[in-house]
Amino acid sequence: MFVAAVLALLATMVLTIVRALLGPTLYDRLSAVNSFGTKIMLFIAVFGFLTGRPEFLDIALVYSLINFVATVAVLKFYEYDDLGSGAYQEDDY
Amino acid sequence: MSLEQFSIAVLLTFLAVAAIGIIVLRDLLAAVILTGLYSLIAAGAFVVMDAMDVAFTEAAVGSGISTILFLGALSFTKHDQKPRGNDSWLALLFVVVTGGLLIYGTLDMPPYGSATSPAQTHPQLAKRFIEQSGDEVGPPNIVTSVLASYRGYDTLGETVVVFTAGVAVMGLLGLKRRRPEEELPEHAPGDTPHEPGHDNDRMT
Amino acid sequence: MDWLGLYNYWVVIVLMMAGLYILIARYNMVKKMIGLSIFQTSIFFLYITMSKVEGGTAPILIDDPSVVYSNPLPHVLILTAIVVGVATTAVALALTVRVYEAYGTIEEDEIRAANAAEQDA
Amino acid sequence: MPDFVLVLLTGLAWVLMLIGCVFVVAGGVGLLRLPDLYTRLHAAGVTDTGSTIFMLLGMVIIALVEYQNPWIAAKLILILFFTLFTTPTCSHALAKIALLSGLVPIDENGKPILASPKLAKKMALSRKPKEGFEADDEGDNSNKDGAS
Repeated sequence: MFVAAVLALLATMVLTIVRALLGPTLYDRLSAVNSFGTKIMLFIAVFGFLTGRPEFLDIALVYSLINFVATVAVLKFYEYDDLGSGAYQEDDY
Repeated sequence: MSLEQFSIAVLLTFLAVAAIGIIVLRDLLAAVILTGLYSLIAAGAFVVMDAMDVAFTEAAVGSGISTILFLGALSFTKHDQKPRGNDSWLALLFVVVTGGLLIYGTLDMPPYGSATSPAQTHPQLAKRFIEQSGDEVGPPNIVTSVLASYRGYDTLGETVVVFTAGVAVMGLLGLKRRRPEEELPEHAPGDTPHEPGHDNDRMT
Repeated sequence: MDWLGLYNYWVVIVLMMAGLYILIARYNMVKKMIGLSIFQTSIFFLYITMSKVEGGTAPILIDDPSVVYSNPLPHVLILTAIVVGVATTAVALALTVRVYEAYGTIEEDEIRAANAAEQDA
Repeated sequence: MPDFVLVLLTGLAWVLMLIGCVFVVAGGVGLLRLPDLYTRLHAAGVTDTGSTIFMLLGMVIIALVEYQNPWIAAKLILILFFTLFTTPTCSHALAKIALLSGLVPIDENGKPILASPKLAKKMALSRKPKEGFEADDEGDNSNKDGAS
């Protein structure tokens, strides 16, 4: 069962990487990277069970948070053109 | 071929593909995003290679902090790499020849996972760490024991390096925020306001 | 299975050469830093590859005398290297920002052209 | 615990993991094959959350039944908890900022549903996105079953 899960995850990672490389927009790459992070997180969890040492879930835990931070940082940078500023300026649009 | 070997081979292939992608892509922001992807794959591969702590650090530092550092640098500078750079045959030839020589050099290396390689059979270090650290230091994680106790001075030096780097960055950038857009030579005041994104990377 | 045993090293070399190529052939300094960090990661993989023992498990002690652990020493070295690496990346990027403020560009050839123009004047 | 309950729980874990696998692969195919950003985002977002739920629940059962270790199960639940927050938030932020930057969604014929990127920005900033931004027909063109 874990073998099937690992194989499915690896196969999906291929598809996700292809999407991250193809683009065409930046958001496609971002969503692919985000989705890839989820897959890696699942992969680490499953792999811990596969090797019989499921104590390594802490790393998966870190992943589920890091993934979020990186994506939101890129989006914030992309939208406000810097990492520190705050609210919308509605009349910009 | 065990599933572990298969996974590691596949993940390493992903890494190579991501690296080639970073070379090929011209858009800098896309390259930074792919660097984040690269770090994620690297950390996954570290987990499969039994290096849990390295994976932990790589996930936090490589995928988190590095991405944000690169983004910060991009937000201070122009963030579209112009389609330039010499894709000359000379550079490619140099890289390929060097890589070929290095690959020739790996033919003498011990294969992956070999228990008789010099790194494993050194008579004192690894064996002692594994056998005695539980009694001598305490924590079940041997890496922690070695990092904080056996090689404590090394870690102290690392901390000094990080501190120095922090001081250097602060000294270089100054503590107050700057907005370099105003003093840009290319963007005259009253120029078109900056649209988020770049047109060459946008589907219409 | 000799081929598979060396595959890790080959990928390490491909990554190393990818980083080197970016350093040589791209003029943008942020891109160069990305290349350097790829180069760095390839070294990490070299070390971790050497630390792995076939059938071994992560070096976290468990109550089982028969278990084989991978070599923890390279992990420690690489742990230090990752943190130092990100510190140097931060300094290099700060320098890049300063270069941008001084020259208005971070493309290497434009900086060279600006320097040459300054010397001529 | 009686024997048949154990077998039943293991079987349930199997089924959950396999459903998770199907979700994962469907999400990957959807991410690759669907025509525009928003549909791809739909495929990625829905299947990420779904596969995480199913796979982690399967692993929780195995941790409890096979390893009998509630700490592992607690960690898995914690991962699930975080993922349930972060993945939808990321998808939402991505979609919103894509709309804000003027990327117009397309309908099933490949036509943009909005007349101009400006309208997309307005729609992203509006609290009531349905009003006055549709091109002509009211949107019953939601891409159903986009993931599969």
